[in-house]
Amino acid sequence: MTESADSVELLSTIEAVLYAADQPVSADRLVELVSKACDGDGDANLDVDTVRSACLELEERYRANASALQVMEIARGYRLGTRPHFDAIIRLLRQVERPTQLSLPALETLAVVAYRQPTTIAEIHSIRGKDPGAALRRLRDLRLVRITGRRRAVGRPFTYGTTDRFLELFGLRDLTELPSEEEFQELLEA
Amino acid sequence: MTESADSVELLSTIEAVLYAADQPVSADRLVELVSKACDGDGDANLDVDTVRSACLELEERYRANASALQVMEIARGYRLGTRPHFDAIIRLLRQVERPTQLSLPALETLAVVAYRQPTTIAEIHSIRGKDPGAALRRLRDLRLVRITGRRRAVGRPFTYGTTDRFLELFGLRDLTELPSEEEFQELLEA
Amino acid sequence: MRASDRRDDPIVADENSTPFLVHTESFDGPLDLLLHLVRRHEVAIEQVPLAQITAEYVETLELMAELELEPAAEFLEVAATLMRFKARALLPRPAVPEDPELAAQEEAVLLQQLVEHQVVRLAAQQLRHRENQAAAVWFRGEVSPAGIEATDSEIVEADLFTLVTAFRNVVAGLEEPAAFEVPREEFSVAECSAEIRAKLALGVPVPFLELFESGAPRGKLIATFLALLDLIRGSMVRAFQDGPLGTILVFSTDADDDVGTNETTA
Repeated sequence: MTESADSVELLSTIEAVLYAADQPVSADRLVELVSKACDGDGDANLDVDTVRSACLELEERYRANASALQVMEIARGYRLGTRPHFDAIIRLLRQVERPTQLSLPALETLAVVAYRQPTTIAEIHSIRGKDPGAALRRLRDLRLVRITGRRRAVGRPFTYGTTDRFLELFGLRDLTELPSEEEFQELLEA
Repeated sequence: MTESADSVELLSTIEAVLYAADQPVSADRLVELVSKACDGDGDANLDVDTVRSACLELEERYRANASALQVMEIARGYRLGTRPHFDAIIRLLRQVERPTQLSLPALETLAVVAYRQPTTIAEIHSIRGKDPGAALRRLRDLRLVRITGRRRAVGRPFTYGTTDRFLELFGLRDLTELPSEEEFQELLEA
Repeated sequence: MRASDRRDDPIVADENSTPFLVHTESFDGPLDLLLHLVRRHEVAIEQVPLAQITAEYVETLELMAELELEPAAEFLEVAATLMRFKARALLPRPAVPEDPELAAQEEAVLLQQLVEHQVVRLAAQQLRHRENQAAAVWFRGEVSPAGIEATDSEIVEADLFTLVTAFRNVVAGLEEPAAFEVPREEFSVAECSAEIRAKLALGVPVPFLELFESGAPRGKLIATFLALLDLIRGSMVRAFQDGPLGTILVFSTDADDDVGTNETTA
């Protein structure tokens, strides 16, 4: 392999790592990873300086291409990110992204809330047979479920119900349009 | 702004969106986002075709640079990902083993659903020669298969189809990318 | 099925001495078994020697019952259908006169099912290929890849019946009565499971036959086989076959090394 082909390969290998990483990656770690991955063939004596200049070169390439991406040095490591110029459109994107699909436990918890509302955590727990805490939190984050009040009972527990967004998301005009509980159950079990 | 500067800007704007998105973004949505973000200045009459060719051009640029990134068409949208070549080093970085594959029976059941959708349990049963209940449950847990409706037949059985996650997991743009059943028949007769 | 009245078989899974059952629902169905038998004859589906296939089919079911693999009801239905075909073929005039058209139809339906099943298997292979390709692609900040392990396309995953048939050859070599006797000694499936995992721990694929200690009592062999099936069912171990009649290789999914992958780490 020619040196330039090697150096192109090093650049894209670093690019792959920075793209896939979810935190800054130090130059040391990059050396370690690339050496391990090449394992024998390729540059055995890869050093920190080579990696550092490769990161700079990658950033140079992005800049030359007017790419939206940039290599940043943060917290003693390298990180891939978008240039500030594109903040606005990314914020727009976040607003319109469709909600991620609900997991089965969340969906089942939602079913219980939909049919039993207003209902309490204890009730959901006893119907589902497990702590609905995590699922409920997620449903509240997604604004599908909300606190509707308090039960007049020992401990005055919160009661939960579904939101308008729930109706919208499931294409229902109102709660009377929910399929019968048996149908829903079947839907979940089928 | 010159036209070429405009087109470079479009490319990197799309790049920013695809980088930031955590799911495939359709051409329609890209048009909507870019139009909204530019709002007044820039190309008011951006159309789907322009966006599509910009995505191709972006992929072209990545390829020309021997970048680790690629623009893929998945689940009726565009998505940024790494090239398979870099799988090994990313695994090293992430310290993950290769995930387990779907079991063969689950995969076969998935194939039946993919080709026959919308299909019912009874149909799958008769094609597979065995009760698909367990496999279907697993496929639904994995959100690869979902209930799509009901058949107008005795007992009004539920019908099943594949999800977008199915397309994503198998890197398919849409269902037409699956080889046709005729092709398989030919293969068998050959 | 016989399996149900053999609950006190001394093959044990744990200290509680509960019988060890491998649930076949996560394995294959009767059409897989038929296809497996057809392929062994290396003929087109339409030219299947029905009488022979029927005998082999029933034999395999018996073997499964002996192994407590509890073949599902569907297996017995297909067996009954096959027996009817066979009876028809043997008797020029059936004792109970039946509509010949109906009989031919029934046979055509089964053959059609088999052909269709073959198509499904091809489609599944195609999906597997896709799955492998897609698994090597990473998205930003992804914790673990969406997909799946890469395996060489030349190698096919061994199905339940390939394993059962291979196992039959293991016990056929024993100079003991042909029937599967209930062994006197107690063999723990859990122990056999640990032994298999130890053999596979190096990450090197091990030929199926080498998992079975030569000269071991039948009960030990059966327990080893059941342990292997359970490991496969739990996705801890995978078995591959080099072509339809090729060697079966077993390897651990924990180990990094993979059968037949020639991927170079760039």
